[in-house]
Amino acid sequence: MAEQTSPPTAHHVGRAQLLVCAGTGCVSGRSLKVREALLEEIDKRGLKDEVKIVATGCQGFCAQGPIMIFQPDGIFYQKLKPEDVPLLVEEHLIKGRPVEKFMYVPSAGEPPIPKLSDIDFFNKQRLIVLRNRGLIDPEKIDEYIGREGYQALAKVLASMTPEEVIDEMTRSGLRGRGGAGFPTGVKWGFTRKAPGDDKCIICNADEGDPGAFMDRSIIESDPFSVLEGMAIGAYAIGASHGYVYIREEYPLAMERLHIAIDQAREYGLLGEDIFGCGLNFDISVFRGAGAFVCGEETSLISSLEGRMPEPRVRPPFPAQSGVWNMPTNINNVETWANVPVIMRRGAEWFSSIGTDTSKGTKVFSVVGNVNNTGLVEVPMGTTLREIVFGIGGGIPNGRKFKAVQTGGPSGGCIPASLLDLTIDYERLGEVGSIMGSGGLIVMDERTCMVDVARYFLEFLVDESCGKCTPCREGVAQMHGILERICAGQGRDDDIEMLIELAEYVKDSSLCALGGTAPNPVLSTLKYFRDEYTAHIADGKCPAGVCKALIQYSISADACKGCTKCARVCPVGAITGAKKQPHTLDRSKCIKCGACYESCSFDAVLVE
Amino acid sequence: MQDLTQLLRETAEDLLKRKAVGVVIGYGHTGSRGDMTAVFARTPQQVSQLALDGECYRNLAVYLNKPEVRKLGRCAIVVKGCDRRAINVLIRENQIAREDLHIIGITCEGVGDPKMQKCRFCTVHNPPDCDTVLGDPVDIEPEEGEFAAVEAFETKDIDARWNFWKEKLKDCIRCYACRQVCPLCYCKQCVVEKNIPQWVETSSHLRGNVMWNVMRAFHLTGRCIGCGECERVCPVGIPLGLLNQKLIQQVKDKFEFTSGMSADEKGPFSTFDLGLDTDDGIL
Amino acid sequence: MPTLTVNRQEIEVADGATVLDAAKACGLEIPTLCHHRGVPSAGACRICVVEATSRGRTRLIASCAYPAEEGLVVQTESERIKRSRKMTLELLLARCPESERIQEMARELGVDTPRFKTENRNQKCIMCGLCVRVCNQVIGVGAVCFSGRGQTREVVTPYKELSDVCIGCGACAVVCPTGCIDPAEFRDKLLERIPNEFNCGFDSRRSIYVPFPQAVPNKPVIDRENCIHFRTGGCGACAQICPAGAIDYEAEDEFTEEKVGAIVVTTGYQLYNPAAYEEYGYGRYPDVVTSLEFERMVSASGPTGGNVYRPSTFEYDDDGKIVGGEKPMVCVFVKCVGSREEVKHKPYCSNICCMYTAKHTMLYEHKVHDGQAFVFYMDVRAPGKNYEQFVRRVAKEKTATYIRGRVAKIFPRNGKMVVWGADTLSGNQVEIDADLVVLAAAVVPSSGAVDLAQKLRIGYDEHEFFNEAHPKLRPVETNTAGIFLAGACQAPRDIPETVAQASGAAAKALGLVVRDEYEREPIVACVDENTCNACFNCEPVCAYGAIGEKEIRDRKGNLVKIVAEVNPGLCQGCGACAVTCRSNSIEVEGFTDAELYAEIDALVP
Amino acid sequence: MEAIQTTSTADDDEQTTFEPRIVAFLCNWCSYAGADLAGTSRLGYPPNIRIVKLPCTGRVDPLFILKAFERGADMVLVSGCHPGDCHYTSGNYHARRKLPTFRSLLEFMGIDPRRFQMSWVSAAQGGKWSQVVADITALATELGPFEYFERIRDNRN
Repeated sequence: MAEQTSPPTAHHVGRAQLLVCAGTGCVSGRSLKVREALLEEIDKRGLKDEVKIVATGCQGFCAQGPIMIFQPDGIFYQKLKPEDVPLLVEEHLIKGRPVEKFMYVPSAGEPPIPKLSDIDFFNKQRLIVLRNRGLIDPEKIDEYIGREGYQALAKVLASMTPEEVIDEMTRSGLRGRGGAGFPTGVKWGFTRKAPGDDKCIICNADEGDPGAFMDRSIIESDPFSVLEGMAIGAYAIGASHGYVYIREEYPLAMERLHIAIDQAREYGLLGEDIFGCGLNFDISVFRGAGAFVCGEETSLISSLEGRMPEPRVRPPFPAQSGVWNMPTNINNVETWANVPVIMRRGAEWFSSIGTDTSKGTKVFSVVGNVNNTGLVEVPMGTTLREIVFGIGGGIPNGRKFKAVQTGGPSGGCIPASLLDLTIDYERLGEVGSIMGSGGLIVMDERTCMVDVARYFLEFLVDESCGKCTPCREGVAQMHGILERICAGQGRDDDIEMLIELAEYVKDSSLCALGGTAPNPVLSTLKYFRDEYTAHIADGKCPAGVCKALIQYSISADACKGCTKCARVCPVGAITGAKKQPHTLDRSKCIKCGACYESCSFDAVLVE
Repeated sequence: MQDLTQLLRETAEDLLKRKAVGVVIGYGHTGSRGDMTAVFARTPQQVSQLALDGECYRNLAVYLNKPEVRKLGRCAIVVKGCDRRAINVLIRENQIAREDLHIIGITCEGVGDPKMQKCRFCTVHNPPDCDTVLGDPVDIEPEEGEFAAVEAFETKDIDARWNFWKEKLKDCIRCYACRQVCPLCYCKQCVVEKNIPQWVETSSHLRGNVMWNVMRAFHLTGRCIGCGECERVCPVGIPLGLLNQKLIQQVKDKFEFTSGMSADEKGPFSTFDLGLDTDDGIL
Repeated sequence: MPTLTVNRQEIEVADGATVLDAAKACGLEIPTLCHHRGVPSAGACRICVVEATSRGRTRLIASCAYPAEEGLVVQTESERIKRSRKMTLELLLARCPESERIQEMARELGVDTPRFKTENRNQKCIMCGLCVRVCNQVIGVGAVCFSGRGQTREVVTPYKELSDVCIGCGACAVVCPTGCIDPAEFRDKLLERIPNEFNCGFDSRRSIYVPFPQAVPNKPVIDRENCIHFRTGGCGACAQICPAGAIDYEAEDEFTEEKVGAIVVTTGYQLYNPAAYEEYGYGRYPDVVTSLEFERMVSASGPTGGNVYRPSTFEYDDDGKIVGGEKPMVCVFVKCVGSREEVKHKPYCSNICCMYTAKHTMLYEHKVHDGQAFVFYMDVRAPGKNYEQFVRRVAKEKTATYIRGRVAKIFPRNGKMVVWGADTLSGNQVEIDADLVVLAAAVVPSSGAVDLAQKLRIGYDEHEFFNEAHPKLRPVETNTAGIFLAGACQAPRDIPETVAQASGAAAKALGLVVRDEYEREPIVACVDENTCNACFNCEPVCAYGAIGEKEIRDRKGNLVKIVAEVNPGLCQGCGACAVTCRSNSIEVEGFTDAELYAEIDALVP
Repeated sequence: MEAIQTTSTADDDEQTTFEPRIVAFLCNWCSYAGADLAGTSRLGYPPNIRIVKLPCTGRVDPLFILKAFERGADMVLVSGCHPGDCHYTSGNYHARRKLPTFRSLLEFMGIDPRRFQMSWVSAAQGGKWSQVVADITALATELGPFEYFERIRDNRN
């Protein structure tokens, strides 16, 4: 657990290093402005040679961005603004007194925790894929090499045969992090055995799930580990060319990838005769066509070939005939990032982590109604409770935990009752969800499960490629039914029809998108059937989300007349004098819920 | 002519010493009146007879075809530009093989004092494709048109021409010197010597002479390289070169052919070209 | 050759076969929609799902696309499959209520009204993608494709206009399972009609066709110009359908060289193009036809199946075949069109027109009972055996009215072809409103006759008919030994004369080749070895390559000299070598210098 | 020598008008057959033409032409197949190169080139043959006797 927090003292530069997070989340919070302010301030104060400022990749704690870590003390500063920089430099750098004002406060009333290693969000995680996050500058290969980068590739090329590499991967028990969980070693074996002399490997960075950003952060903070992993894979499989299929919507990650590739080529770690050991392997970046279906292997291949992304019947599997009929091995970003560590530390060490069937760690992007939104890497077998409450810091605004949705549109919802479920491929499958790429959406009591199912189906109706009847027509019909339910026109045979359609789509669809599309509906029906019957029979939405079924009102005695809600209401439906109980005109009310959110006296009622 | 005599003798001596050739055919002042004649140096000692100067008129190629020279085996021969072209025609007509010759080319500014007419429009001052070349390359522009004489003659009208030739051909004594000196007249039995049937009357009256001179000139069409020896040796001074030049002009204009330029060219009368040939003057 | 079990029945199938093929091999029927034998399968509509168990897992797979793997266990009938197919059909019915095919298939599986809200779109397209796949992967043109995805996915041509790469082959209309592509959409692009040459372009043919019923060999040929495979590299439907696998696209024409003893030239004739008579309007008006076109119409195997119609009223079916037309009630036959006309056309009489025009009037009367025929003639020439009696019968049975006179002009006027001509017997003008005009055009040699003549070195006259050696004494031979003539290529003649001449030519040719020795003219060149200078000027001049080298050796065998030598078998005695030899060492027997000298001497005393 | 210019020599026919003697070398396959056709078609042509049959115009040697002039011919005609029609493929191609060159040599020596005529007449051109003969006979009459050699015959020069 310790190795990731204190940086190796070997190349200690100056007396202090300020590691400013330059992940997309923090950058949108103007972290680069903070960095510029720091540079200015330090220049002004003449501390230029004493203090080094490093822009790092995503630190993982996105909720608290922009983040800066003050080394060597390991102090964690959060929510910094450019204006705070002078005070911070003055206090901490000059006078040597950490500034409590910018420290992390677990929850109201508790004392701030200065050291990063003491914050639960960090010390409960086990970083393998994210080992270099926040510690190296993603645009400098030397810093990656400084942290034992490319030693695995050197070891592999110098002393191991491709068969040994594949054997090592198989023994490590690493399984595909894209969601299906197919054993990586076995997959490499298939591609290697497939006839054909020129083969290729692909890094699937399409990451179409809404709310998932693990792959983006991995590439943004440590692109080199992916390249090294792919080089090792190429050597093992005998591939001469590699593609990174990356989403058009990840410009920063794409830029960092290109920089990493150029530097790797410069250092002879990519391209002709890598390490002088005769391995010719080069990587080109392919910008994704922006469709969720491109995450599916054969659609990705069609898109790579410049054709319309739609899945192909298997077999033949990509391992036999993929891109332009070359044997192709496709793995997720996280899978490739694991490879160098496995090769360096060996299969025994890796298989010691995680459960008996799912080895190693999994990166989750914890979002939704949770305090510590961010990137979490935990060993397989960690319980949901640990992630949501241990690391996630529980539910904000004192609300009650209701469910967690894993696996994105192909996954399912897991109710509070299963909070102690240990995370691995089989357990999640049993409860009707899937591991998926790692999106983990925490939902509190104010989330309507029927609406969640409707949302995911709406997403799938847009994203279905439309090639096969079950997915194109079945999902659309299911979505039609759910729309009716949420609009209050549910019929009593709807649930039975939903189940029949769901089974049919799951059973007959051509590809995984269709095969897993009904999971959100099936899992919500399985655990929250009462909410469905509430919507259909009573025409009520217990969580107060479905607009057609709820009514807003203001309770006269609770209302203190602070006029906050009146000011917030977009359509002016709330009237009342100061200090007097306010009234809500339901004919005007568009049920946006702004008054409910703003009222701090719970005077706004939703039935 | 630059003084190449010494250079020639050394080359000849070297060739004979090495037994590369059986004989060196060159020029030398060994004529009875001291004039320039052909020299056949077979031993290194005889090399001293060789000499080169402005009087090297003869075309030594005529000796290549003689059986006596053939018996001496491979031979070296001193050639001017015009003689070199004659050798090309002989090779093309399978009379000699290029490998049996060691060609010593001499760059020539023109022979004879005043310069012979052929040298005034010569374009081969530097003989091509020789085994050894003596003298630095010569660059002299032709002084007059190749067919100046022909065009001058053709200004006469038809009767004037006949009268000119009648007078000239009347003198022909049928000594056949022109045939003996021409390297390309190597036929074992010339058409003149056939008497069954006697196409060409042997007596030297006008009729016989016309037939002989016309057929001699016509049999050289597309072969004669204009070395001018026939005209030089004619005892009665008939302008045979004029006839030859007329035919060279016809072959050049109508068939775009110049004789002796390469050893594998095809003569104008043994080929045809549907693009070039026309039906002018045919009803 | 994988073996698998289908419904507990072991079956071995060829490599590359699918589960559907295996099922069909077992005689099991599996419904399909987006599958077609000639198109790569996509497994899109999912109607053909069956249960397949491999590596311990049973799941529904699309039998049309799933390859038959070794040891696969397939079940084509089960409750699960039935449920899936019913739901698929119910969903498709909800999408395309009007499609008869889907309604029919749904009824078979017991689905009549869909439980789902019917989409308001009433089109029949079930998005099976067959049309897109056939156009892109089979025909190789790519005129139609998918655009959009999910519910907004549709089959379109670029900008929804008629694509300009579409070659109108109609393959998409053929493969569409629900028939929602109407060929009318690309009517004007309908594969440009390939005129059937043998039927004078009246009807059309495909690009793989048997040229004409009595063709020898009676086998189809591929017209590379129009065949889609050679135009776009796609299609290949004929190769797939041909049971004998006889179609090889890579086959090239080969030139085979034969050493033959004799050649009989029988290149026949063609009709003179009457368009040269501007005033008759042939080529401008469809109802003015040549006698050959009329002959094709009356022929039972012809384009109109023997019926005589006015070409301007032909009715075609989609395949370009003629299915109907208006019968011509008045038909005018015009003889000597191009024959017996020195000034502009052919001065000779074409020999056969009088007889076949008489035959045509009888045929016309037989095909159009109450029709009326007129014949414009200069003379009726019926010289053959029973010919005159035949023509007399025409007059007796009044199948046609013979008008002695030439036709001046033919032009259309309100739907009829007006024929202006003269009647020299009565001396007045004649005007006939005809429905059909048949021109008895002159007989001319087939095109390319001159090239052939020059290649074979045989003579031809100014009308390009080949020259016989002698009109009276050697009519079937040519001046060139070993080459014989027969039929209309030598002069216009009818079938009896042609057959007689052909028998003669055959006999002559046989006479030549059966004997092992062969007499020939003694005119051969020979070389005087004493005077030959071996300059070989003669060798390039000889057109027959008859001159070679000969080595003269003395008794001890060493080489004395090389001289020229003439091969008497090849030498034709032209004498060109004798002239180029300056020393006259080569002479031609029969035209030696001595003989010619004597002739010249004698001629001018 | 001028004295005998007007009278023709003894062995000519006796009328005063000059009858040219024309020697014609005809190729056996085309011009000879053409001449034969002219005859079978009853087309007349002047009798001055005296025909020597040769297998091909390729066989015509300049020796024949000069010998004909020597013997007293006033004009020589060489006629054969049209180029491309030659029975021996290329005979007339060689003739078409050799004979016009020979004619330019004669012209150079002062012999009127019109005295040596060439023509292509095919086996079917009976009409053309008679026309050609008529034309060259008229020309020969106009050119008058060819005395160059005649003068030599009696060796008085």
